[in-house]
Amino acid sequence: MGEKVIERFELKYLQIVDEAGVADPSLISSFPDGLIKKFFEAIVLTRTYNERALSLQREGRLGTYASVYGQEACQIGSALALEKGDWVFPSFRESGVFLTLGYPIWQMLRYWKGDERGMKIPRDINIFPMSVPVGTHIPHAAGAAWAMKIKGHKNASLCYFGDGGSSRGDFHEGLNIAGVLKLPAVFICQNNQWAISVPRSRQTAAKTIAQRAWSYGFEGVQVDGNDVLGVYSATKGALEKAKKGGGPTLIECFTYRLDDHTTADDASRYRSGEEVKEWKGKEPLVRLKILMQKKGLLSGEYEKTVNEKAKALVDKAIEEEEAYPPSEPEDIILYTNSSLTPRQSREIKELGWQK
Amino acid sequence: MGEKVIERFELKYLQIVDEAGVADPSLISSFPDGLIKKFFEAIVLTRTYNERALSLQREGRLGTYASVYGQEACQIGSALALEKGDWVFPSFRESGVFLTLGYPIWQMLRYWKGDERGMKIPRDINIFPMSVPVGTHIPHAAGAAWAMKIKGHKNASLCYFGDGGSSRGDFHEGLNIAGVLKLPAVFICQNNQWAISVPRSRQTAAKTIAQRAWSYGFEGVQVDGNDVLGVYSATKGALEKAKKGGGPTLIECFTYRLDDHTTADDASRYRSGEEVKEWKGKEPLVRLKILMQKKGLLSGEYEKTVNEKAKALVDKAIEEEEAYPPSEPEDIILYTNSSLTPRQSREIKELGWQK
Amino acid sequence: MAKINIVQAINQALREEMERDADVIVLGEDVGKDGGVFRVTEGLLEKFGPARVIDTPLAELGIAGAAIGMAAYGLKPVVEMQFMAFSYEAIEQIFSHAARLRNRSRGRYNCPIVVRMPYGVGIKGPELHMDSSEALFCHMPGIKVVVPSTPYNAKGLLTSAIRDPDPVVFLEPARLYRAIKTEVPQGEFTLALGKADVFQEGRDITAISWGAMLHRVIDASEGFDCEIIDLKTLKPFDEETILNSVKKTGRVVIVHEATKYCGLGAEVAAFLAQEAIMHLKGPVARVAAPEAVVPMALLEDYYMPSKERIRRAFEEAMKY
Amino acid sequence: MAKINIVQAINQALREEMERDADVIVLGEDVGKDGGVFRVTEGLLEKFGPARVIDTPLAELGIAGAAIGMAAYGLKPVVEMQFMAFSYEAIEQIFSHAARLRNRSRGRYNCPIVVRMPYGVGIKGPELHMDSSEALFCHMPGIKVVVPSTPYNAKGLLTSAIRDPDPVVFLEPARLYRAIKTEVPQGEFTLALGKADVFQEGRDITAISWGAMLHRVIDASEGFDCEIIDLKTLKPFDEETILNSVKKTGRVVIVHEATKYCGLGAEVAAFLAQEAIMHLKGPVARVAAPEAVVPMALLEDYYMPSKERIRRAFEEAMKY
Ligand SMILES: Cc1ncc(C[n+]2csc(CCOP(=O)(O)OP(=O)(O)O)c2C)c(N)n1
Ligand SMILES: Cc1ncc(C[n+]2csc(CCOP(=O)(O)OP(=O)(O)O)c2C)c(N)n1
Ligand SMILES: [Mg+2]
Ligand SMILES: [Mg+2]
Repeated sequence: MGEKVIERFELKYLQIVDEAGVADPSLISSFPDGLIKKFFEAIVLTRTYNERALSLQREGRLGTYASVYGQEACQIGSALALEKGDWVFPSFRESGVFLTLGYPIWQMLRYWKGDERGMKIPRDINIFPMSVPVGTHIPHAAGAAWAMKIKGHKNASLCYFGDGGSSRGDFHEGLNIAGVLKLPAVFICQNNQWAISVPRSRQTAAKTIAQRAWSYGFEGVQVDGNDVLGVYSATKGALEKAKKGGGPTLIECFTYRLDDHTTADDASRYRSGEEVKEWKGKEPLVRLKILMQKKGLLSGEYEKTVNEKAKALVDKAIEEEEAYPPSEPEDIILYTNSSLTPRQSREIKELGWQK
Repeated sequence: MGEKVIERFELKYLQIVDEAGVADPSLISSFPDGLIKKFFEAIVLTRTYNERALSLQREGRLGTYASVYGQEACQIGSALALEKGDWVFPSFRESGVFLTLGYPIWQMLRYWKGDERGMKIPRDINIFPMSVPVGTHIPHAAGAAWAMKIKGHKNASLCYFGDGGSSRGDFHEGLNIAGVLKLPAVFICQNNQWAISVPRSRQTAAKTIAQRAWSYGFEGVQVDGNDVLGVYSATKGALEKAKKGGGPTLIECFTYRLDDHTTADDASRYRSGEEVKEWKGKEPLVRLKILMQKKGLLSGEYEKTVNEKAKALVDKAIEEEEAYPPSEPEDIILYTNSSLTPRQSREIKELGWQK
Repeated sequence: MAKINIVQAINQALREEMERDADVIVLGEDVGKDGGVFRVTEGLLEKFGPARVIDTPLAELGIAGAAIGMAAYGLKPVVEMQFMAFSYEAIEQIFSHAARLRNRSRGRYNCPIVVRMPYGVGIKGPELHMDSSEALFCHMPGIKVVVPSTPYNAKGLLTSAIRDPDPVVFLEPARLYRAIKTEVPQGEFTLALGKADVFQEGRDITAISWGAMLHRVIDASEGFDCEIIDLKTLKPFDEETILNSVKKTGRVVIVHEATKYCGLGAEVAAFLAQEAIMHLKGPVARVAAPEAVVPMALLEDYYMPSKERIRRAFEEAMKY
Repeated sequence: MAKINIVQAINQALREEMERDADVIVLGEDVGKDGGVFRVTEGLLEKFGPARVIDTPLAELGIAGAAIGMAAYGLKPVVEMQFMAFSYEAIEQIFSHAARLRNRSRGRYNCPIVVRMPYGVGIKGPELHMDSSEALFCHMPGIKVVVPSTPYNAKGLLTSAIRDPDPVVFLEPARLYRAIKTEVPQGEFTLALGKADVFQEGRDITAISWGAMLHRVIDASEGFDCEIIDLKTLKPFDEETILNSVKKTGRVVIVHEATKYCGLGAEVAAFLAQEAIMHLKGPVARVAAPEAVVPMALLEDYYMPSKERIRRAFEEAMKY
């Protein structure tokens, strides 16, 4: 009788390299130099791509585009923790993930130009088309993980969404199902503090998003989302646990969207320049470079090569993209189902679209 | 750097009177005898009504009916904590709430017979029509609470749903919005261990449903749902807090559905007689009677009067219900909107339904 | 051949497809131990085990969404929504994802899910247990919609739906579940999606319906020389069969349980108004529910198109 | 009178209704500080404060559901869904609750909410930013559906929608938001729901459309003696105006952005096939999107009914 405590929870926060580039000595030790260089190269590639995409958009050569600037560590740290056979379920801001998985850059550009063929995923990459309706892809990740479990495949699914996405029913139903079935799924919330103009504080009164994991009976952790090592480590651990049958994990990457929401947005309408400036000081590349310098991993020569290689890759992709032949109008109808209905065939004829 | 704990939570459980009728001495002291008798009388009325409804259903005089047996304490304890001006959002199993608010019994029976007029809520009772789609009414409770806040009314809304309902997107979005806006809303989850044939353990991997409150930045508590005093106390406190601007509370009433899901269900297909028997030993009336006996509140005379009064009320309601004239077919169309569309008027004529 | 009802026919189709293809799984609320609230999945858990017959949390959008992920990964999930109205939370998953996955990925992924649900008036159910909103799904490019009217076509159509490489919404007329028994072959057989049945040939009137209404139409047709078409696949419907019949009769009566406004009857009528106008002798009649939501049990019988209303429509048609 | 565009007209209607009635509130994603992604609610937060102009979490069913509770309690919430396709999660709330609350409570509660949303193709938007699914809402008894085609009727119709005691889905043709400026009176005025406009009288063809397509129809009508009807209210549509016109012309072309199958054009055509068959000289034509989901930007122009397609339909009609 009376009142008693029946459950206790603790939420942990993980950071391996801080804003000043100082690393936790015990946690950094397991990171081989090669991996750190991989982080660096992927961030450079992502930034290079992102900047070019933004300028292409300004020139009218792409449609509305969602910049990834500031969130590279969340995406690259987690994507590099994936293994072959794992599946990825991205939202619309995961350029860093696509690039890290080796997704053809020209296809990414093509997608943002407004071409469905940009999301005709190459056979050797297990990623879903980007999800435009926020949060709706979360149950898909649970479903794929469920299928892996049923089929006995020792893989996991990895799902990306934002702080805004965590308010949707899909988040709740998807994570809850994953918890009940103990599915091999890892959920990564990139809490970039904003959902267009709505600040995190207005998205939920919960102090963190990570703590929601306990609603579903599994573990959650908040990670410094601008610390690529921290993100890698948390994701790697979560994926391993998932594949061993330990069930899902929710990882909140605490980060910041340094650019406008998309190129159609003007963030100066709703947030202060000081806030952005403050977060620029915490961005993921600077601290990684300091760390690499200290470790002697960042020669001028190396940096130059990495930059040039990234630039060359993106340049080549832009050329490929622009040389790509346009779709046929018929394609609007052709991929609806495995075969055309009589009405669709008639429509193709009536519209004069048959090839 | 490194790993650190950034958030800690504790979940409390409240029980004032245990299964053996033993009360926590400090917590019981605030309960006047009159209130305890009110609990008793409401439970008796609810049981009397419920038994009659079940037998009417067996006789073919009602449609499918959802029994409240076993959950009376959750409903009565909470409903008695309401004040005038508070609003209630019930699911389909809240007969105990309706009765406690003085809802016309003949209308309740009428509803279960299949007559919309059963949910033509009397003007002096602020309850919504029962929600048949599970969990979908949760955001309505948030909305009403929001309106109270906007209008500066010092009231609260009280929402009932089941363990099954807590898995729905509506739960998540409704509670999250209530948290963000700090709305005067109290959410009562009657965790009766089953959602038709699906056991609580399969509904979520979380140990409790109450702990979900932290996902939304407010407080949650688990209460012994078969202890009417505990439920009353938790609800009263939560309502007071809400009205003072303290925001929402999630109360999980830990209880048990002693009957089949509805009269259309056969629970023996999926759960054991032993489990039911065990929970019968914890049901709310027995322990209350022991408590009352100890307190000298339960004379044979009094008990008889209460039983007879309940029976008389229900008898009278059955008569009223049966004497009630049938609806006109026109009513099918008439209440769709505030006025009829031309097509609806034509349809009423074509169907020969005009009065 | 054994005579079985629709519940048994669907159960048989599920069972045989699950035996045939290990990728076929069944998921939904109460589909496991309880065998579904209509007992459609009875015995499947015992036979195929809890990995393939799965009781889910009460979360319709989650169930549909998870099924999409499963399907893309390589399973063939058959989802049960307990009643049609409870599928509405899942409409976004069905419309924005299941229906579009193949198109959005230009064929890299497809989504072979079947979403089964009982629907329709006539079971004295509680509120929201008797909706007939087939038109909502019919308006979604990429979604096929199927409704059986007999045990035989319940089995054949469901088998086809499960084998279909794309998403199919499979609507089961709850009123018919146990109302009719017919002979149904044991063992697998399929009925092509997109094909209607001419249930009965006739010269004067083409009566078009599906599901439970087919049987009302049959009842009402006595004394009329009525060609009775059972649509079976609502999307895409069998234009050829309808057109051939209307060319012959010149008179059309469409009967459905749903409301008229943007119901499937509207599409059938509009199709005829475009393609067969020169063959029509008189108005295309729709006998349907009035513009109102399904009433509760006591008024339910008034809502459903009655034999008398259908006969009146036939009589009216014969005036032209 | 000032010339303003549709964005400004809607903003004015909101502003004036909020001034007039303290119970009118605005809620949705980014409607506050940002003034809405199309700037439709610009300046309202500054003027009416954060209690009445509310940025919500990203939760469409929660927003719609909360609005229902607010409305029943006595407010008049105007909800913004950022784009039509994002309202799909809220369909259950709209269909199972908003549409039915009055009926289920036999008039005790009503649900005066307005759900505003931009819709339609033609803005080179990302995926799922250009759906035209008006027919889904039109199929729900209890829901009114309104689409303005000009700044003037945007203001008048929205004012009426806000004052309507029942739920209204208010669809805003995103393509037109800033495309046309017309004179719109300052100060409140209403335009009756359920009434169509005869935009232009004519004798040969009745062309029926709404929203952005109206302007395509006007363009295409050159050289035809075309009676152009702007439907304005899609549910319930103005049967009388349509019927009178068709009785005169005998030829009908319906133009919409949505796909045909169970689209609103089907209902209009079916209505005519029932009520006006004897006046029809030829087929009822529907010019609409092909049976496919809205393509992304590069193919978008092919999807939308073009001036040429509409003209072809007019020419075809004139053959009868
Ligand atoms: C269901 C849905 N509602 C609204 C939108 C419009 N919208 C696009 S992105 C966005 C904010 C998303 O915020 P968050 O989830 O935090 O992701 P972020 O943009 O910060 O990466 C909104 C409201 C949408 N795409 N989908
Ligand atoms: C959205 C929805 N899905 C399914 C159903 C069918 N159904 C009715 S009650 C029920 C179980 C509800 O369980 P719970 O929420 O725990 O409430 P309880 O019945 O235990 O009171 C189900 C699945 C429904 N009414 N609504
Ligand atoms: Mg964000
Ligand atoms: Mg329960």
